[in-house]
Amino acid sequence: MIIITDQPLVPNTLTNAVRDDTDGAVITFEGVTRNHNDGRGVEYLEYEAYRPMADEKLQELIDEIKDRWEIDKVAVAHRTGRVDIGELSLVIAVSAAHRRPAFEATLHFIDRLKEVVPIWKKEYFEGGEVWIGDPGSEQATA
Amino acid sequence: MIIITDQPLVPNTLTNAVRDDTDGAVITFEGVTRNHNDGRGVEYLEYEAYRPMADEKLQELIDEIKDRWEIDKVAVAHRTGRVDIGELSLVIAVSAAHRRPAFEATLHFIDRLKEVVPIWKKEYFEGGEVWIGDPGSEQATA
Amino acid sequence: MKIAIKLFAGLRDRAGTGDLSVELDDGATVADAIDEAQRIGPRQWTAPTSLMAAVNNEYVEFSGVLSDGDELALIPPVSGG
Amino acid sequence: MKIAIKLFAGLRDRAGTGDLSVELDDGATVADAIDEAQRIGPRQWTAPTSLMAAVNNEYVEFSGVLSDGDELALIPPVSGG
Repeated sequence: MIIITDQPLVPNTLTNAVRDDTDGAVITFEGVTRNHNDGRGVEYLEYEAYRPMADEKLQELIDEIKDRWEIDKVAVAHRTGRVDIGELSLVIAVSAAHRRPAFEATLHFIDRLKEVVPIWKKEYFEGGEVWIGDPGSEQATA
Repeated sequence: MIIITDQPLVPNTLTNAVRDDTDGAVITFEGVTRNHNDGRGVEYLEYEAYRPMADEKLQELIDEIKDRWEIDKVAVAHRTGRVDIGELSLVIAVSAAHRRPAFEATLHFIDRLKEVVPIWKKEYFEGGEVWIGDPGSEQATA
Repeated sequence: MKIAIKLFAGLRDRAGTGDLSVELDDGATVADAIDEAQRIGPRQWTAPTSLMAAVNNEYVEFSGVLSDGDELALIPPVSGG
Repeated sequence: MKIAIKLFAGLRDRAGTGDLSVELDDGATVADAIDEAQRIGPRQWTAPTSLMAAVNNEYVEFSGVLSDGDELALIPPVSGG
Protein backbone atom coordinates (compact mmCIF):
# COMPACT_ATOMS: atom_id res chain seq x y z
CA MET A 1 0.00 0.00 0.00
CA ILE A 2 1.41 3.34 -1.11
CA ILE A 3 -0.57 6.51 -0.52
CA ILE A 4 0.40 10.05 -1.47
CA THR A 5 -2.41 12.41 -0.57
CA ASP A 6 -3.21 15.96 0.44
CA GLN A 7 -5.69 14.64 3.01
CA PRO A 8 -4.89 13.90 6.69
CA LEU A 9 -3.17 10.53 7.16
CA VAL A 10 -4.88 7.78 9.16
CA PRO A 11 -2.23 5.52 10.73
CA ASN A 12 -4.66 2.71 11.58
CA THR A 13 -5.36 2.21 7.90
CA LEU A 14 -1.71 1.36 7.33
CA THR A 15 -1.19 -0.64 10.50
CA ASN A 16 -4.23 -2.78 9.75
CA ALA A 17 -3.07 -3.28 6.17
CA VAL A 18 0.16 -5.00 7.28
CA ARG A 19 -1.27 -7.27 9.99
CA ASP A 20 -1.04 -10.99 9.38
CA ASP A 21 -1.42 -14.00 11.66
CA THR A 22 2.16 -15.00 10.85
CA ASP A 23 3.55 -11.76 12.30
CA GLY A 24 4.63 -11.23 15.88
CA ALA A 25 5.78 -7.63 15.45
CA VAL A 26 4.12 -4.59 13.92
CA ILE A 27 5.79 -1.16 13.88
CA THR A 28 3.99 2.02 12.97
CA PHE A 29 6.14 5.09 12.52
CA GLU A 30 4.68 8.58 12.29
CA GLY A 31 6.57 11.60 11.08
CA VAL A 32 4.95 14.65 12.63
CA THR A 33 5.29 18.39 12.07
CA ARG A 34 6.97 19.65 15.23
CA ASN A 35 6.85 23.19 16.49
CA HIS A 36 10.58 23.86 16.32
CA ASN A 37 13.54 23.23 14.03
CA ASP A 38 17.12 24.48 14.09
CA GLY A 39 16.37 26.48 17.20
CA ARG A 40 13.48 28.49 15.83
CA GLY A 41 9.71 28.21 15.97
CA VAL A 42 7.99 26.46 13.07
CA GLU A 43 4.51 27.58 12.00
CA TYR A 44 3.70 24.83 9.51
CA LEU A 45 5.22 22.77 6.70
CA GLU A 46 4.28 22.36 3.09
CA TYR A 47 5.18 19.24 1.10
CA GLU A 48 5.44 18.86 -2.64
CA ALA A 49 5.79 15.52 -4.45
CA TYR A 50 6.84 14.71 -8.00
CA ARG A 51 4.41 12.05 -9.05
CA PRO A 52 4.37 9.37 -10.31
CA MET A 53 8.13 9.17 -9.67
CA ALA A 54 7.60 9.47 -5.90
CA ASP A 55 5.20 6.49 -5.97
CA GLU A 56 7.69 4.45 -8.00
CA LYS A 57 10.58 5.25 -5.67
CA LEU A 58 8.51 4.34 -2.61
CA GLN A 59 7.72 1.01 -4.25
CA GLU A 60 11.43 0.47 -4.94
CA LEU A 61 12.22 1.15 -1.28
CA ILE A 62 9.57 -1.34 -0.19
CA ASP A 63 11.16 -3.92 -2.49
CA GLU A 64 14.61 -2.98 -1.17
CA ILE A 65 13.80 -3.57 2.50
CA LYS A 66 11.82 -6.74 1.70
CA ASP A 67 14.87 -8.11 -0.10
CA ARG A 68 17.21 -7.22 2.72
CA TRP A 69 15.28 -8.04 5.89
CA GLU A 70 12.96 -10.82 7.01
CA ILE A 71 9.85 -8.71 7.05
CA ASP A 72 6.34 -9.39 5.84
CA LYS A 73 4.27 -6.40 4.70
CA VAL A 74 4.97 -2.68 4.30
CA ALA A 75 2.54 0.20 3.93
CA VAL A 76 3.52 3.83 3.51
CA ALA A 77 1.66 7.13 3.23
CA HIS A 78 3.03 10.62 2.64
CA ARG A 79 1.04 13.78 2.82
CA THR A 80 1.40 16.73 0.46
CA GLY A 81 0.37 20.34 0.84
CA ARG A 82 0.17 22.16 4.13
CA VAL A 83 0.80 20.07 7.27
CA ASP A 84 0.18 21.88 10.54
CA ILE A 85 1.97 21.34 13.88
CA GLY A 86 1.07 17.94 15.32
CA GLU A 87 -0.23 16.63 12.00
CA LEU A 88 1.33 13.65 10.27
CA SER A 89 3.43 14.01 7.13
CA LEU A 90 4.55 10.37 6.93
CA VAL A 91 3.27 7.03 8.19
CA ILE A 92 5.05 3.72 7.69
CA ALA A 93 3.78 0.38 8.96
CA VAL A 94 5.92 -2.76 8.81
CA SER A 95 5.07 -6.27 9.98
CA ALA A 96 7.44 -9.19 10.58
CA ALA A 97 7.63 -12.47 12.43
CA HIS A 98 10.29 -10.95 14.73
CA ARG A 99 10.86 -7.43 15.96
CA ARG A 100 14.52 -6.72 15.15
CA PRO A 101 14.31 -6.88 11.34
CA ALA A 102 11.12 -4.82 11.51
CA PHE A 103 12.94 -2.05 13.41
CA GLU A 104 16.01 -2.08 11.18
CA ALA A 105 13.98 -2.14 7.97
CA THR A 106 11.67 0.69 9.06
CA LEU A 107 14.54 2.96 10.04
CA HIS A 108 16.39 2.19 6.81
CA PHE A 109 13.25 2.93 4.81
CA ILE A 110 12.97 6.41 6.29
CA ASP A 111 16.69 7.11 5.81
CA ARG A 112 16.43 6.13 2.16
CA LEU A 113 13.19 8.03 1.65
CA LYS A 114 15.03 11.19 2.64
CA GLU A 115 17.70 10.43 0.03
CA VAL A 116 15.86 9.33 -3.10
CA VAL A 117 12.12 9.99 -3.03
CA PRO A 118 11.29 13.23 -4.86
CA ILE A 119 9.33 14.94 -2.12
CA TRP A 120 10.22 18.36 -0.79
CA LYS A 121 9.43 20.12 2.44
CA LYS A 122 9.09 23.86 2.82
CA GLU A 123 9.30 25.18 6.34
CA TYR A 124 7.33 28.28 7.28
CA PHE A 125 9.04 29.58 10.38
CA GLU A 126 8.62 32.76 12.35
CA GLY A 127 9.48 35.47 9.88
CA GLY A 128 10.40 33.44 6.84
CA GLU A 129 10.30 30.32 4.74
CA VAL A 130 12.87 27.88 3.38
CA TRP A 131 12.99 24.68 1.36
CA ILE A 132 14.69 22.20 3.71
CA GLY A 133 18.07 21.05 2.36
CA ASP A 134 18.30 24.13 0.12
CA PRO A 135 19.44 26.97 2.38
CA GLY A 136 19.82 29.35 -0.56
CA SER A 137 16.03 29.27 -0.93
CA GLU A 138 15.45 31.01 2.41
CA GLN A 139 13.50 34.25 2.26
CA ALA A 140 11.73 36.52 4.67
CA THR A 141 7.97 36.30 4.78
CA ALA A 142 6.54 38.55 2.08
CA MET B 1 1.58 5.57 31.22
CA ILE B 2 1.94 1.95 32.29
CA ILE B 3 -0.94 -0.47 31.80
CA ILE B 4 -1.06 -4.14 32.75
CA THR B 5 -4.50 -5.52 31.98
CA ASP B 6 -6.39 -8.66 31.03
CA GLN B 7 -8.45 -6.63 28.56
CA PRO B 8 -7.62 -6.13 24.85
CA LEU B 9 -4.99 -3.46 24.28
CA VAL B 10 -5.85 -0.32 22.34
CA PRO B 11 -2.71 1.05 20.65
CA ASN B 12 -4.21 4.45 19.86
CA THR B 13 -4.56 5.13 23.56
CA LEU B 14 -0.80 4.82 23.98
CA THR B 15 0.16 6.59 20.77
CA ASN B 16 -2.04 9.54 21.62
CA ALA B 17 -0.62 9.63 25.16
CA VAL B 18 2.93 10.30 23.90
CA ARG B 19 2.13 12.91 21.24
CA ASP B 20 3.51 16.38 21.82
CA ASP B 21 3.95 19.38 19.55
CA THR B 22 7.69 19.24 20.20
CA ASP B 23 7.98 15.73 18.72
CA GLY B 24 8.70 14.94 15.08
CA ALA B 25 8.72 11.15 15.48
CA VAL B 26 6.28 8.75 17.11
CA ILE B 27 6.82 4.99 17.10
CA THR B 28 4.18 2.50 18.10
CA PHE B 29 5.32 -1.09 18.49
CA GLU B 30 2.87 -3.96 18.81
CA GLY B 31 3.80 -7.44 19.96
CA VAL B 32 1.26 -9.84 18.50
CA THR B 33 0.47 -13.51 19.08
CA ARG B 34 1.55 -15.18 15.86
CA ASN B 35 0.30 -18.51 14.63
CA HIS B 36 3.66 -20.30 14.66
CA ASN B 37 6.77 -20.62 16.81
CA ASP B 38 9.78 -22.89 16.61
CA GLY B 39 8.31 -24.57 13.54
CA ARG B 40 5.02 -25.60 15.08
CA GLY B 41 1.51 -24.20 15.09
CA VAL B 42 0.53 -22.00 18.04
CA GLU B 43 -3.08 -22.02 19.27
CA TYR B 44 -2.90 -19.17 21.76
CA LEU B 45 -0.71 -17.68 24.48
CA GLU B 46 -1.31 -17.02 28.12
CA TYR B 47 0.55 -14.34 30.06
CA GLU B 48 1.09 -14.07 33.78
CA ALA B 49 2.51 -11.01 35.55
CA TYR B 50 3.91 -10.57 39.05
CA ARG B 51 2.46 -7.30 40.19
CA PRO B 52 3.30 -4.74 41.41
CA MET B 53 6.90 -5.71 40.62
CA ALA B 54 6.14 -5.81 36.88
CA ASP B 55 4.77 -2.24 37.03
CA GLU B 56 7.85 -1.08 38.94
CA LYS B 57 10.26 -2.69 36.50
CA LEU B 58 8.44 -1.19 33.52
CA GLN B 59 8.78 2.22 35.16
CA GLU B 60 12.51 1.59 35.68
CA LEU B 61 12.89 0.73 32.00
CA ILE B 62 11.09 3.91 31.00
CA ASP B 63 13.49 5.87 33.22
CA GLU B 64 16.42 3.92 31.75
CA ILE B 65 15.67 4.77 28.12
CA LYS B 66 14.79 8.37 28.95
CA ASP B 67 18.19 8.72 30.63
CA ARG B 68 20.02 7.18 27.72
CA TRP B 69 18.31 8.58 24.64
CA GLU B 70 16.90 11.95 23.59
CA ILE B 71 13.28 10.89 23.70
CA ASP B 72 10.21 12.60 25.06
CA LYS B 73 7.38 10.37 26.32
CA VAL B 74 6.93 6.62 26.69
CA ALA B 75 3.75 4.60 27.19
CA VAL B 76 3.60 0.85 27.59
CA ALA B 77 0.83 -1.71 27.98
CA HIS B 78 1.10 -5.46 28.54
CA ARG B 79 -1.78 -7.86 28.47
CA THR B 80 -2.23 -10.79 30.83
CA GLY B 81 -4.33 -13.93 30.52
CA ARG B 82 -5.23 -15.57 27.25
CA VAL B 83 -4.12 -13.76 24.08
CA ASP B 84 -5.39 -15.26 20.84
CA ILE B 85 -3.66 -15.29 17.45
CA GLY B 86 -3.55 -11.77 16.00
CA GLU B 87 -4.25 -10.14 19.36
CA LEU B 88 -1.78 -7.79 21.02
CA SER B 89 0.24 -8.78 24.07
CA LEU B 90 2.43 -5.67 24.18
CA VAL B 91 2.17 -2.10 22.96
CA ILE B 92 4.90 0.52 23.35
CA ALA B 93 4.66 4.09 22.11
CA VAL B 94 7.66 6.43 22.14
CA SER B 95 7.88 10.02 20.98
CA ALA B 96 10.98 12.09 20.26
CA ALA B 97 12.09 15.17 18.40
CA HIS B 98 14.05 12.94 16.00
CA ARG B 99 13.48 9.41 14.76
CA ARG B 100 16.77 7.62 15.44
CA PRO B 101 16.78 7.80 19.25
CA ALA B 102 13.11 6.81 19.21
CA PHE B 103 13.92 3.64 17.26
CA GLU B 104 16.94 2.72 19.36
CA ALA B 105 15.17 3.36 22.65
CA THR B 106 12.06 1.39 21.69
CA LEU B 107 14.06 -1.65 20.60
CA HIS B 108 16.19 -1.50 23.73
CA PHE B 109 13.08 -1.25 25.88
CA ILE B 110 11.68 -4.47 24.44
CA ASP B 111 15.00 -6.28 24.76
CA ARG B 112 15.22 -5.29 28.43
CA LEU B 113 11.57 -6.10 29.09
CA LYS B 114 12.32 -9.67 28.04
CA GLU B 115 15.20 -9.79 30.54
CA VAL B 116 13.93 -8.19 33.71
CA VAL B 117 10.16 -7.67 33.81
CA PRO B 118 8.46 -10.50 35.73
CA ILE B 119 5.96 -11.51 33.06
CA TRP B 120 5.72 -15.05 31.73
CA LYS B 121 4.28 -16.46 28.54
CA LYS B 122 2.82 -19.92 28.21
CA GLU B 123 2.44 -21.22 24.69
CA TYR B 124 -0.41 -23.55 23.86
CA PHE B 125 0.70 -25.29 20.70
CA GLU B 126 -0.75 -28.21 18.77
CA GLY B 127 -0.67 -31.05 21.23
CA GLY B 128 0.97 -29.44 24.21
CA GLU B 129 1.91 -26.44 26.30
CA VAL B 130 5.16 -24.90 27.53
CA TRP B 131 6.33 -21.88 29.51
CA ILE B 132 8.61 -20.04 27.09
CA GLY B 133 12.21 -20.00 28.29
CA ASP B 134 11.59 -23.00 30.54
CA PRO B 135 11.72 -26.05 28.24
CA GLY B 136 11.48 -28.43 31.18
CA SER B 137 7.91 -27.21 31.70
CA GLU B 138 6.69 -28.67 28.41
CA GLN B 139 3.86 -31.14 28.67
CA ALA B 140 1.37 -32.77 26.35
CA THR B 141 -2.16 -31.40 26.41
CA ALA B 142 -4.11 -33.13 29.15
CA MET C 1 11.27 -15.23 61.26
CA LYS C 2 8.51 -15.73 58.71
CA ILE C 3 9.07 -15.31 54.95
CA ALA C 4 6.30 -15.38 52.34
CA ILE C 5 7.43 -17.02 49.11
CA LYS C 6 5.73 -16.60 45.76
CA LEU C 7 6.34 -18.99 42.88
CA PHE C 8 5.49 -18.26 39.24
CA ALA C 9 4.91 -19.88 35.87
CA GLY C 10 6.63 -23.25 35.38
CA LEU C 11 8.01 -23.11 38.90
CA ARG C 12 4.55 -22.85 40.40
CA ASP C 13 3.39 -25.73 38.24
CA ARG C 14 6.26 -27.90 39.47
CA ALA C 15 5.86 -26.98 43.13
CA GLY C 16 2.11 -27.38 43.02
CA THR C 17 1.53 -24.01 44.68
CA GLY C 18 2.14 -20.33 44.06
CA ASP C 19 2.39 -19.39 47.73
CA LEU C 20 4.49 -20.83 50.52
CA SER C 21 5.35 -19.56 53.95
CA VAL C 22 8.60 -20.64 55.60
CA GLU C 23 9.99 -20.22 59.11
CA LEU C 24 13.70 -19.38 59.16
CA ASP C 25 16.31 -18.45 61.75
CA ASP C 26 17.45 -14.85 61.91
CA GLY C 27 20.26 -14.20 59.40
CA ALA C 28 18.89 -16.69 56.88
CA THR C 29 19.59 -15.96 53.21
CA VAL C 30 17.56 -16.20 50.04
CA ALA C 31 19.33 -19.51 49.35
CA ASP C 32 18.21 -20.82 52.76
CA ALA C 33 14.64 -19.84 52.03
CA ILE C 34 14.73 -21.63 48.66
CA ASP C 35 16.10 -24.78 50.30
CA GLU C 36 13.36 -24.71 52.91
CA ALA C 37 10.68 -24.06 50.29
CA GLN C 38 11.83 -27.10 48.32
CA ARG C 39 11.67 -29.20 51.50
CA ILE C 40 8.11 -28.27 52.46
CA GLY C 41 6.47 -27.77 49.04
CA PRO C 42 3.44 -29.95 48.30
CA ARG C 43 5.45 -31.51 45.45
CA GLN C 44 9.13 -32.19 45.08
CA TRP C 45 10.72 -29.57 42.89
CA THR C 46 14.19 -28.38 41.96
CA ALA C 47 15.20 -24.78 41.50
CA PRO C 48 16.44 -24.31 37.91
CA THR C 49 19.92 -22.83 37.52
CA SER C 50 18.43 -19.81 35.74
CA LEU C 51 16.21 -18.95 38.72
CA MET C 52 16.18 -15.33 39.86
CA ALA C 53 14.90 -14.00 43.17
CA ALA C 54 13.31 -10.72 44.20
CA VAL C 55 12.60 -9.34 47.65
CA ASN C 56 10.00 -6.63 47.96
CA ASN C 57 10.02 -6.14 44.17
CA GLU C 58 13.80 -5.80 43.76
CA TYR C 59 16.11 -8.46 42.34
CA VAL C 60 18.51 -9.84 44.98
CA GLU C 61 21.50 -12.18 45.12
CA PHE C 62 20.93 -15.64 46.62
CA SER C 63 23.41 -14.64 49.34
CA GLY C 64 21.16 -11.75 50.40
CA VAL C 65 19.99 -11.83 54.01
CA LEU C 66 16.24 -11.82 54.62
CA SER C 67 14.21 -9.89 57.18
CA ASP C 68 11.09 -10.93 58.98
CA GLY C 69 8.01 -10.27 56.86
CA ASP C 70 9.86 -10.14 53.52
CA GLU C 71 8.07 -11.30 50.38
CA LEU C 72 10.46 -13.45 48.37
CA ALA C 73 9.53 -14.01 44.73
CA LEU C 74 11.10 -16.92 42.87
CA ILE C 75 11.33 -15.90 39.25
CA PRO C 76 11.96 -18.43 36.49
CA PRO C 77 13.16 -17.04 33.12
CA VAL C 78 10.83 -14.19 32.16
CA SER C 79 9.28 -14.15 28.69
CA GLY C 80 7.01 -11.15 28.36
CA GLY C 81 6.48 -9.16 25.20
CA MET D 1 14.40 17.04 -30.48
CA LYS D 2 12.01 18.33 -27.85
CA ILE D 3 12.56 17.75 -24.12
CA ALA D 4 10.05 18.64 -21.39
CA ILE D 5 11.77 19.84 -18.23
CA LYS D 6 10.14 19.94 -14.81
CA LEU D 7 11.57 22.00 -11.95
CA PHE D 8 10.71 21.55 -8.30
CA ALA D 9 10.78 23.24 -4.91
CA GLY D 10 13.47 25.90 -4.50
CA LEU D 11 14.61 25.38 -8.07
CA ARG D 12 11.17 26.19 -9.43
CA ASP D 13 11.03 29.28 -7.25
CA ARG D 14 14.39 30.47 -8.60
CA ALA D 15 13.58 29.75 -12.24
CA GLY D 16 10.14 31.28 -11.97
CA THR D 17 8.48 28.26 -13.58
CA GLY D 18 7.96 24.56 -12.99
CA ASP D 19 7.77 23.62 -16.66
CA LEU D 20 10.09 24.38 -19.52
CA SER D 21 10.39 22.93 -22.98
CA VAL D 22 13.75 22.96 -24.76
CA GLU D 23 14.81 22.16 -28.32
CA LEU D 24 18.10 20.22 -28.53
CA ASP D 25 20.18 18.53 -31.21
CA ASP D 26 20.15 14.76 -31.38
CA GLY D 27 22.73 13.30 -29.01
CA ALA D 28 22.27 16.06 -26.44
CA THR D 29 22.84 15.12 -22.81
CA VAL D 30 21.11 15.96 -19.56
CA ALA D 31 23.82 18.57 -18.95
CA ASP D 32 23.05 20.18 -22.31
CA ALA D 33 19.37 20.34 -21.42
CA ILE D 34 20.13 21.98 -18.08
CA ASP D 35 22.35 24.58 -19.80
CA GLU D 36 19.61 25.36 -22.29
CA ALA D 37 16.97 25.54 -19.54
CA GLN D 38 19.08 28.06 -17.64
CA ARG D 39 19.44 30.13 -20.81
CA ILE D 40 15.74 30.34 -21.62
CA GLY D 41 14.17 30.33 -18.12
CA PRO D 42 11.98 33.34 -17.30
CA ARG D 43 14.48 34.19 -14.56
CA GLN D 44 18.21 33.69 -14.32
CA TRP D 45 19.00 30.70 -12.16
CA THR D 46 21.98 28.50 -11.37
CA ALA D 47 21.83 24.75 -10.94
CA PRO D 48 23.02 23.90 -7.41
CA THR D 49 25.90 21.43 -7.17
CA SER D 50 23.62 18.98 -5.34
CA LEU D 51 21.12 18.89 -8.22
CA MET D 52 19.94 15.46 -9.35
CA ALA D 53 18.18 14.64 -12.59
CA ALA D 54 15.62 12.00 -13.54
CA VAL D 55 14.39 10.96 -16.95
CA ASN D 56 11.08 9.16 -17.15
CA ASN D 57 11.11 8.67 -13.35
CA GLU D 58 14.61 7.18 -13.08
CA TYR D 59 17.68 9.00 -11.79
CA VAL D 60 20.26 9.58 -14.53
CA GLU D 61 23.81 10.91 -14.80
CA PHE D 62 24.28 14.37 -16.27
CA SER D 63 26.21 12.67 -19.08
CA GLY D 64 23.16 10.60 -20.04
CA VAL D 65 21.92 11.07 -23.60
CA LEU D 66 18.34 12.22 -24.05
CA SER D 67 15.72 11.01 -26.53
CA ASP D 68 12.99 12.99 -28.21
CA GLY D 69 9.94 13.26 -25.96
CA ASP D 70 11.80 12.59 -22.69
CA GLU D 71 10.57 14.22 -19.52
CA LEU D 72 13.58 15.50 -17.60
CA ALA D 73 13.00 16.31 -13.92
CA LEU D 74 15.48 18.58 -12.14
CA ILE D 75 15.53 17.52 -8.53
CA PRO D 76 17.01 19.70 -5.80
CA PRO D 77 17.86 18.00 -2.46
CA VAL D 78 14.82 15.98 -1.42
CA SER D 79 13.48 16.39 2.10
CA GLY D 80 10.41 14.22 2.53
CA GLY D 81 9.43 12.44 5.71
